[in-house]
Amino acid sequence: MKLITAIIKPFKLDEVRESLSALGVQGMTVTEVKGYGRQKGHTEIYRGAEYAVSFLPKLKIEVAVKSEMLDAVVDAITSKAKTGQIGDGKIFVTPLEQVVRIRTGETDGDAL
Amino acid sequence: MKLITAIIKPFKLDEVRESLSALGVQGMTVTEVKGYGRQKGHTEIYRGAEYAVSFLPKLKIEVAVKSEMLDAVVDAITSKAKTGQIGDGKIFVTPLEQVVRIRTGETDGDAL
Amino acid sequence: MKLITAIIKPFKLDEVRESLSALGVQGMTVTEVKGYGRQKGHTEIYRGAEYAVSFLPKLKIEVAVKSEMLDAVVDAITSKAKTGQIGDGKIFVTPLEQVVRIRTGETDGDAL
Amino acid sequence: MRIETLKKAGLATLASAGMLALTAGTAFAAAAPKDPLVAGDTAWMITSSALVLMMTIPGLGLFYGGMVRKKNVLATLAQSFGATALITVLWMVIGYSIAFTPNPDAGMNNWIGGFSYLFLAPMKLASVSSLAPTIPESVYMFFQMTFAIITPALIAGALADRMKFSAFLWFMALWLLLVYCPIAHWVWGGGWLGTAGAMDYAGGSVVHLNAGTAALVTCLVLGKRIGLGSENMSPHNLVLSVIGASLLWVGWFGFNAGSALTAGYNAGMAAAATQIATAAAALGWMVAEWIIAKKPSVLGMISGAVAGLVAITPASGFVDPVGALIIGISAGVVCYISAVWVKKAFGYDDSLDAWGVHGVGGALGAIMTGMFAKGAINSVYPKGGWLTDGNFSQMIAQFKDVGAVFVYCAIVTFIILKAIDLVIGLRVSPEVEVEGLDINLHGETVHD
Amino acid sequence: MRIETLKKAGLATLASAGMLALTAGTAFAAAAPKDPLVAGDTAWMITSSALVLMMTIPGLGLFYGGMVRKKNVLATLAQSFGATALITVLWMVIGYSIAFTPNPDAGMNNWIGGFSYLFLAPMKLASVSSLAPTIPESVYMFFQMTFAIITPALIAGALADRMKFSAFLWFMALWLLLVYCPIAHWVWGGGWLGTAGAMDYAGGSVVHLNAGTAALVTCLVLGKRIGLGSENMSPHNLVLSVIGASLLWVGWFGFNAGSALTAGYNAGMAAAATQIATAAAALGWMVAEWIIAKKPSVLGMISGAVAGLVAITPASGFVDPVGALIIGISAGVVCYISAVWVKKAFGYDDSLDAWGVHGVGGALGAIMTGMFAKGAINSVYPKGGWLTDGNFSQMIAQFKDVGAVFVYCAIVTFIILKAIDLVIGLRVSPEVEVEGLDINLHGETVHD
Amino acid sequence: MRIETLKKAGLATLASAGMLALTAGTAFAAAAPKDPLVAGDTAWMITSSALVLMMTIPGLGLFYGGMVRKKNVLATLAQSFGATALITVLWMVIGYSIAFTPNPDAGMNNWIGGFSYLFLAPMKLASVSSLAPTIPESVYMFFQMTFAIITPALIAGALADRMKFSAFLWFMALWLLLVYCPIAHWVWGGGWLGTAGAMDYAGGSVVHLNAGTAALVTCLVLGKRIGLGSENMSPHNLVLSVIGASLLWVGWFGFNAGSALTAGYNAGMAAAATQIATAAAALGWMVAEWIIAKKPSVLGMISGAVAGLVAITPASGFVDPVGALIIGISAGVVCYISAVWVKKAFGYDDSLDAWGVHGVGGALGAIMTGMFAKGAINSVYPKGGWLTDGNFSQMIAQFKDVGAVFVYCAIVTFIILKAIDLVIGLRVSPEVEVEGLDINLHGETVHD
Ligand SMILES: Nc1ncnc2c1ncn2[C@@H]1O[C@H](COP(=O)(O)OP(=O)(O)O)[C@@H](O)[C@H]1O
Ligand SMILES: Nc1ncnc2c1ncn2[C@@H]1O[C@H](COP(=O)(O)OP(=O)(O)O)[C@@H](O)[C@H]1O
Ligand SMILES: Nc1ncnc2c1ncn2[C@@H]1O[C@H](COP(=O)(O)OP(=O)(O)O)[C@@H](O)[C@H]1O
Repeated sequence: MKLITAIIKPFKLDEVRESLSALGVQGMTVTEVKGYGRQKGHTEIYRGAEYAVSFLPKLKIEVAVKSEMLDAVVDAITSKAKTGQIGDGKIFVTPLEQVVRIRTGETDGDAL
Repeated sequence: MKLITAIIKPFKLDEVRESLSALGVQGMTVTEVKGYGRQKGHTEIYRGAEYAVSFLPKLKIEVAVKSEMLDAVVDAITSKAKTGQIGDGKIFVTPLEQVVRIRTGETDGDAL
Repeated sequence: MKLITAIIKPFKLDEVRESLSALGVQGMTVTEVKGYGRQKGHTEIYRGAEYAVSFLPKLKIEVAVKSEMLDAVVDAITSKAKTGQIGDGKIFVTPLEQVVRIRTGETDGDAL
Repeated sequence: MRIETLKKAGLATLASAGMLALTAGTAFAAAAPKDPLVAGDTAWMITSSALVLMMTIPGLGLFYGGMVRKKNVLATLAQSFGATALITVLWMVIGYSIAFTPNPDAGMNNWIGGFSYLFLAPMKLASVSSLAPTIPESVYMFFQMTFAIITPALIAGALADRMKFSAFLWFMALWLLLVYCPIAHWVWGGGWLGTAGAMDYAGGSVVHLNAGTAALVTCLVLGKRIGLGSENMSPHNLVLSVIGASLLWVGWFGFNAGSALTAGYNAGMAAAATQIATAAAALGWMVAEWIIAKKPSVLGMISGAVAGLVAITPASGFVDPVGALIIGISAGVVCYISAVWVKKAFGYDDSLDAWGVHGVGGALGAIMTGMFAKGAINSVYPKGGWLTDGNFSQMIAQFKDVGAVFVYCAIVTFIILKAIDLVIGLRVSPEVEVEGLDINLHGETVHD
Repeated sequence: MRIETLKKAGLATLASAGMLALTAGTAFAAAAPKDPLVAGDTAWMITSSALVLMMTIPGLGLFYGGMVRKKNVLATLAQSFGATALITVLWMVIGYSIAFTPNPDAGMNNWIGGFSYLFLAPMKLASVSSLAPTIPESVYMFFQMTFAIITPALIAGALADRMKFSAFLWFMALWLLLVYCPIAHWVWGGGWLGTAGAMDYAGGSVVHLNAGTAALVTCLVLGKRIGLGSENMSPHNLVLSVIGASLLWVGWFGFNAGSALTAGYNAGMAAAATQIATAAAALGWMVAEWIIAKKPSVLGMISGAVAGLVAITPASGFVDPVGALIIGISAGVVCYISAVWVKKAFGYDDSLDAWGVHGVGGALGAIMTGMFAKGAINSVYPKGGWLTDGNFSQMIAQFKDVGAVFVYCAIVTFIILKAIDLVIGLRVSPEVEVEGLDINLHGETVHD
Repeated sequence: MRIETLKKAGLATLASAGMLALTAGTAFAAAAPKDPLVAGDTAWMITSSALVLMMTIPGLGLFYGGMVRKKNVLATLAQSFGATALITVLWMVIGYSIAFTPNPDAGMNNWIGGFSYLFLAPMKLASVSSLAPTIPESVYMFFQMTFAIITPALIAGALADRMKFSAFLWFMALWLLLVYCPIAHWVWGGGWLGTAGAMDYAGGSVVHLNAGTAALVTCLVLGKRIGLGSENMSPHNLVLSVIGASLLWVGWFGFNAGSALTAGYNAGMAAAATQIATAAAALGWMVAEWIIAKKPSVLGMISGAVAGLVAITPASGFVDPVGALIIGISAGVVCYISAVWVKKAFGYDDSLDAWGVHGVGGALGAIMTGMFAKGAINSVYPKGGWLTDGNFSQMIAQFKDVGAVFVYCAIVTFIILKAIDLVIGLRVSPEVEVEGLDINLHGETVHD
C-alpha cells in the first residue's frame, strides 16, 4: 500500500475529490497548510510597514491506496490539480506498511 | 522505528492520549484535519441555498515509536478511539528511518 | 529521496526557512500543529475552573529532499531550531518513493 | 412623517402632533388642556429603550456567545435574538396589559394587572400612562418591553450548550407570562410588594434575582453538560465576551438612569452611581482573583463589571456615590466567591453563571439598598435605609422582596420546565450536544 | 466650548448660544423674537443621527461582512466605510443642496432642489430649516446625511465579492447624485411625489426600494460570482452578521422614530411600531423556514428582522401596533420567499439579498402602508389607508410611488454602471476574485 | 424609582424630584427659586456620556485589539477595560475634585483645583456645577469622567505587546492624577491656559496631544517590541479594528457635540463639523496611500477617520463646515505621513501610532483651530481665528497651549515611567513577550 500526499491549490479540492471518487477511492484526509516554493508570496501593508508573506495557503491531501491504484490516483491528481501556473504543488508517495480501520479492526486492503 | 498516523474523531483525543501515556509514549503531535469517507457530511443552509459539507472535522495524531511498541500502540488507539459508529477513522503505519531530538541532538531511540 | 518532517517552535520558522534556502532547498510545506511531550503545557482559568492545556502550539515543516541532501538539511534544522529549552521538537525522516510536480508532470529529482 | 408633508396637508404647524412636543415644554404658562409631554424626557426614554435593547442584542448574546465552545456560539446568539423577537410580540399581545395596567378588581390588582390592553388596543397616539406621566405611553410600553426581553434572556446563561431551541422558546414564552409579568406587577405595576414598601429602582429583584433564580432551577433540572470536568470548556473567544460586557455596561445607563423615567436629577444620580459601582465591582473581582488565583483574568474583570451593574440596579437612584462604591466592591468580591467557589462546592452546572452573578448580585443589591439608601437622594423615600438613615424597617421590606421573588420564581419555573420536558423534551440528544448545537439545531457553523 | 470659558469671555450666560437651548424651552411666555429651537427635540435628533450612522458603520458592514467568504470580509467592510466617508463629503458639497433645499424655479422644484447650498454656505449657526422647525439646520442636514449614506451602501449586498473598489466608489458617488438626491427631493424635499400624496414615513421607497432596485440591476449587470452553485459560499462568520443585524435593529429607532424630527408622540408610536414589526418579521421568517427547510437558521432570523425593519420603515408613524404586527409577519414570510425561492427560480446572483430583502420589503411596506395607515395615528394624514379607514385612493398614491422609484432608479442605475464599466471596468479579474479581494484590493488579510 | 411608587408614598407628583425635570422646562414663567435644569440638555448629556464611554469600551479596545498579534488581543482589551474601571474610581475619589472644582486659593487655582470634592461628598441630588449650569452636576461629573477614562487609555497604543499589566495600571493611575487632572484644570477648569485664551473645544490638546505625547515618551522608554522588522506584526484581525473605529466615530458625537454641554445650536454645528472632518480625513489618508503605496488599505481608511476625529476635536464648535473640511483633509494626509514615514525615519516603536495619530493630529487640530475658528460660529469667541477673521493673536494662544501641554506632559510622564520601572519594572520578560501576553498575564487565550 502507498500513502499519497499531495499539496494542491485550495480551490482545486472539489475537482480532485470528485475524480478520486470516480476511481473508487473512498476516503481522504485534508489539511490546511502553508506552502513555500517558487511561487512568490505577497506583501501586506501595515501603515507603511510592508510585511512579506512568503507562505501561501495550500491544501494537503492524504490518500492511502492499494499499490495497484497508485498510478491511476497520481495521474488523476496531476491532471485535476493542474492549472499550469507556478505553485500548482507536488505529489509525494511514501510506503505504507499497515492500515487499520478503527471501527472494525479490519486491516490493510480491507481497511481502505 | 515506525511513524503511526491515526485519524480519529476529535472528542476521542483525551482518552487516546491517556492510554498512550500509560504505555510509556512520551510525545505526540496533533493536527486538525478534515476527513472525507464513508461517513456522510451535513448540509448548511444559506437562505435556501444548501451547501453540502462533505468534509468532517477529524484529528490526526502522529506518534513515532520504537518498532517493538508498534502493536501495543496500534491496539491502544484502536480500542480507545472506537465508538463503533461509521467515521471512527484509520491508522496508518509508515517506516521511520531516523529521528533527531532538536534540543540535544540525540538520535533514533534516544530521541523519542 | 527522503521526506524530512520537523516539529519546531513556531517562532523559529523564519530562521529555519532561511537556512534551508541557503542550502538550496526550494520549497517546503508548513502546518500548524499541537504538540504533546515532555514540555509541560499551561492552565487556563475560567471563573475558578482551571483547564489544563497539555498541547502546545508547534509548527510542522515538511521538506522533500534528494537523499544526498539529507544530512545537511537535518543539521541545518537542528542547529537553527534549537533553543536548548525543553520542547524544541523532533525531526523525523521517512523514505520517499516518488515525487511529482503537478504543474509540469516532472518526477522525482526534477520535481523538487 | 416629514414636516414638508405637514405643510402640504395645509395644517398649521402647531396643530401637528409633533409640535405638541414643543408646546409641552412651554404650555404651562399658557391656558387650555395642557399637554403633559416633555420633549427632553421623551428623548431620553426612547434613547434608554434603544440602549436596553442593545444590552440584549447584541450585548448579552455576545457576552454569553464568547464563553461557550465554538460549536455552540451561533446557537447561543440565536437564543438572545429569538427571545427578543418572541417576547416583543407577546408583550404587545398580552404582557404589557397584565404587568403594567391596573386590574379593575382592586384585590386582584395586588397580584396581576388587567386584561383590557390586549394587543395594546386602548393605546392611542397621545396616550400617557399614569406610571410615566411626562412621556407617551407608547414609549413607556416600549421601555418596559426591553426589560421584559432581557430578563428571560438572562436565564440562557444557565442552560447553555444543551437545551433544544424549541424548548427554549416555549420556556421563554411561559416564563415571561407566568413569572415575569406577575412579579413586575407586584413591584412596579401597583401590586402588593411595591405597596409593602420594597425599594427596587431598576430591577434588582424583579429582573436579576428573578432571572438568576430561574437560572439556578434550570441548570438543576437540565443537569450538567457532557464532558464537564474532563473536557476543556474554557470560553472560545473572550473578545466577543468583552464586546458584550462593554455594551451591557454602556446600555445599562438606559436601564438604570432610564428607570427615572425623566431626564433630570434622579437620572443623573442613578447614572453616576451605576458607573461607580460597576467600576468598583470590576476592580473588586479582579483584585480578589489576582490574590487568590494569581492572575487577573479578562473574564474575571468583565464578570465583575456585570456583577456591579446587577447589584447597583436596585440601589441606583437611592444611594449616593459612596454608597455605590461600597455596593460595587461588595458585589465584585461576593459574586467572585459565588461564581467560583460556591458553584464548585455545590457542583451544579450554572454554565455561564447566570445564578452566580445575576441571582446572587441581584439579591445582594436588593439587601444593600436597604442598608445604603439615602433619604436625601430620593425625596419619595425620605426615610432612607438602615446604615445611612437608621431606618431598619427597610431591611425587612427588602428581605421580604427577595424572599417572595425567590420562592415564587423557583416554584413556577420548576413547574414550567417539567411541563415542557414532558411534552417536547428539554435537552438535545448526547450526539447533538457533542457535535455542537450550531450545525444540528440551526444548520450553520462559523467557518473561521 | 466649556461654559467656564464663556464666563471668562465676560458674557452673561444667557447671551451664549448654548443658553439659547435653555431659553428655547421656555421663551414662549417671554417676549421678543422667539427661538424656535427645542432642546429635547435637538437631543433626540443628534442621537438619532448617531444611531443611523451606527447602522452603516459598523452595522451594515458587519451584517454583510459576516455573510461573505473570509477572503472578502475586509473588502466588504471597506465598502461601507468608504461609502460613508465619500458620501459625507459629497452631501456637504452638493447633495443636501439638491435634495433638501428649494429650487427657486417652482416647476423645477418638482424634480430637483436648488443649488445655493453648495458647501452648505448659507447654513449659519442658528439656521433652522422649514422642513424641521424645532432643531438646528446643522442637525437636520446631518440627520439626512446619514440616510444618504446608508441608502447607497445597502446596494453593496448585491455586488459582494466581485466589484473593484475604485468602481464601487465611483458608483456610490454617481448614484448618490443622480438617483438618491432627486428621489429624496421628489418625496421629502417638496417634489412631485410628496405633493401627489405618497406616504413614506422614513424611506420605504426612497431608501429601501430604491437601493433594492439598484441592487437588482447591479447584480444583473455584474453577473454571477465565480463558483456559484459549486463552491461552498455559505457565510464565513455569522457572529459578525448577528452583531450587524442587532446594531441595525437598535439604530433603526434613529431611522424611524427620528423621522418624526421631534421627540413626541409620533416618535414614540413610530418606535413601538418598529419594534413590533421587526420582531414579528423575525418570527415570520423563522417559522416559515422551520416548516419548509426543517431548521430555523440564525441567518434566517436576522434576515427576517431586517425585512421587518425595512417593511415598517414607510409605515411607522402611520400605523398602530396591530398594523405593525400584520406588516411585520407579512414581511418575514414574503421576503423569505423572495430571497430564497424567487432568487433561485430566476437565477440572478443577488449575493446577500439586497433586492430580496430591501427591494421587496420596501415595496411591500410602501403598499401595506396604503392599506393599514390610520388617520388617528397621524393627524396630518387624517384620511388614513384603505383597509383601516376605507381610503382606497391612498393605494393608488402608494403604487405610483413604488412604480416611479423603481422605473427611474432602474434606468439611471443601469446607465451609471455601463458608463463606469466602459471607462474603468466594474469587475475584478477572475484571479483576484478567486484569491480574494482583501489581499488583492487592500493588501490585507484576517490572520485568525 | 417607578412613578407608581411615588404615588404610593402619598406625594403630589410635582413634589417628586423626577417631576422637577418637567418643571425645569417650564418654570421660568412661574415664580419661586427656579430650577435651572433643562430636560433636553440633561437627556443629551447622559447620552453623550454613554457614547464617550462606548468609545473606550469596546471602541478603543477593539481598535487596538485588532491591530496586535492574536496572542495579545485579550491583554490589549484588558488594558482598556481595566483603565476604565480604575479611573472611574479614582475620578470619584479625587480626580474630579482637583480637575473641575475651584481651588479656594485663587493663585493656586491657576494650577490645580480644590480638594473639597473628595469622594464627591458635596455633590447632592440637585447640585449643579457652574461649569454646566443646565444639567445636574452628577451628569457633568460623569461626562468629564468619560474623558478622563479615554485619555490615558489612548496611550495603550504605544505600549502594546510588551508592558506588564500591573505596571500599566500604576501608570494609568499616576498619569491621571499627575498629568491629566492638572492639564484639564488649566484649560477647562478655570486654570491659566483657559484664562490665556486657548481654544480647545473638546480636547485637542487636553486629550489627544496629551495622550499622544505620553505615548511617544512611553514607547521611547519601553523600547521596541522583540522581532520588530523581522517578524510579521501585521494586524491579526482588522474586522475588530473596523468595529472599533466605527464605534469611535459614532461615540465621538458625544465627545464633540457633547462638549457643548447643551442640546442646541452649538452641539448641532459641532456634530456637523465632526462628521465632515472625519470623512474628509478618511478620504485624505486613503487617497494619499492609494497614490504612494498603490493600495488603499482598510487600516489606512480607519486610521484616517480617527485622525480626522482627533484633529476636529479642538475645532468643532468653532469652525464652519468648510473649515472642518480643510482640517479633515489636512489631518488625513499629515497623520498618514507621520504614522508611516516619520515613524520609519526616526525608528521609535509607537506600535499602534498613538503619537502619530493622536499626538500629531491633536497638535495639528489645535493649531488649525487658531486659523479657521469663526467668530460667527461661537459667540463666546467673537474674534475668531487668523485666516477666517484675521485674528492672528489666536495663533499665539494656540501655540502656547500646544507647547505647554507637550512639555509638561513629556516631563512628568517620563518621571512616572522611570519610577514605576524602578519599583516593579515596566516590561514583561522576553519569554512572555514571545509566547504572548494573553496566556501569561491573564491565563486565557482565544480558541478560534
Ligand atoms: N521540497 C519540498 N518539500 C515539501 N513541499 C514542497 C517542496 N517544494 C514545494 N513544496 C510545496 O509545493 C508548493 C508549490 O511549490 P512551488 O515551488 O511554489 O511551485 P511548483 O509546484 O509549481 O513548482 C509549495 O507551496 C509547497 O507547499
Ligand atoms: N483512503 C484513505 N486515505 C486517507 N484517509 C482516509 C482514507 N479513508 C478514510 N480516511 C480518513 O478516515 C476518516 C474516516 O473514514 P470513513 O470512511 O468516514 O469511516 P470509517 O473509518 O468508519 O470507515 C475519514 O474522514 C478520513 O479522514
Ligand atoms: N514520539 C513522538 N511522536 C511524535 N511527535 C512527538 C513525539 N515526541 C515529541 N513529539 C513532538 O515534539 C514536541 C517536543 O517534544 P517535547 O518532549 O516536549 O520536548 P523535546 O523535543 O525537547 O524532547 C512535542 O510537542 C510533540 O509535538
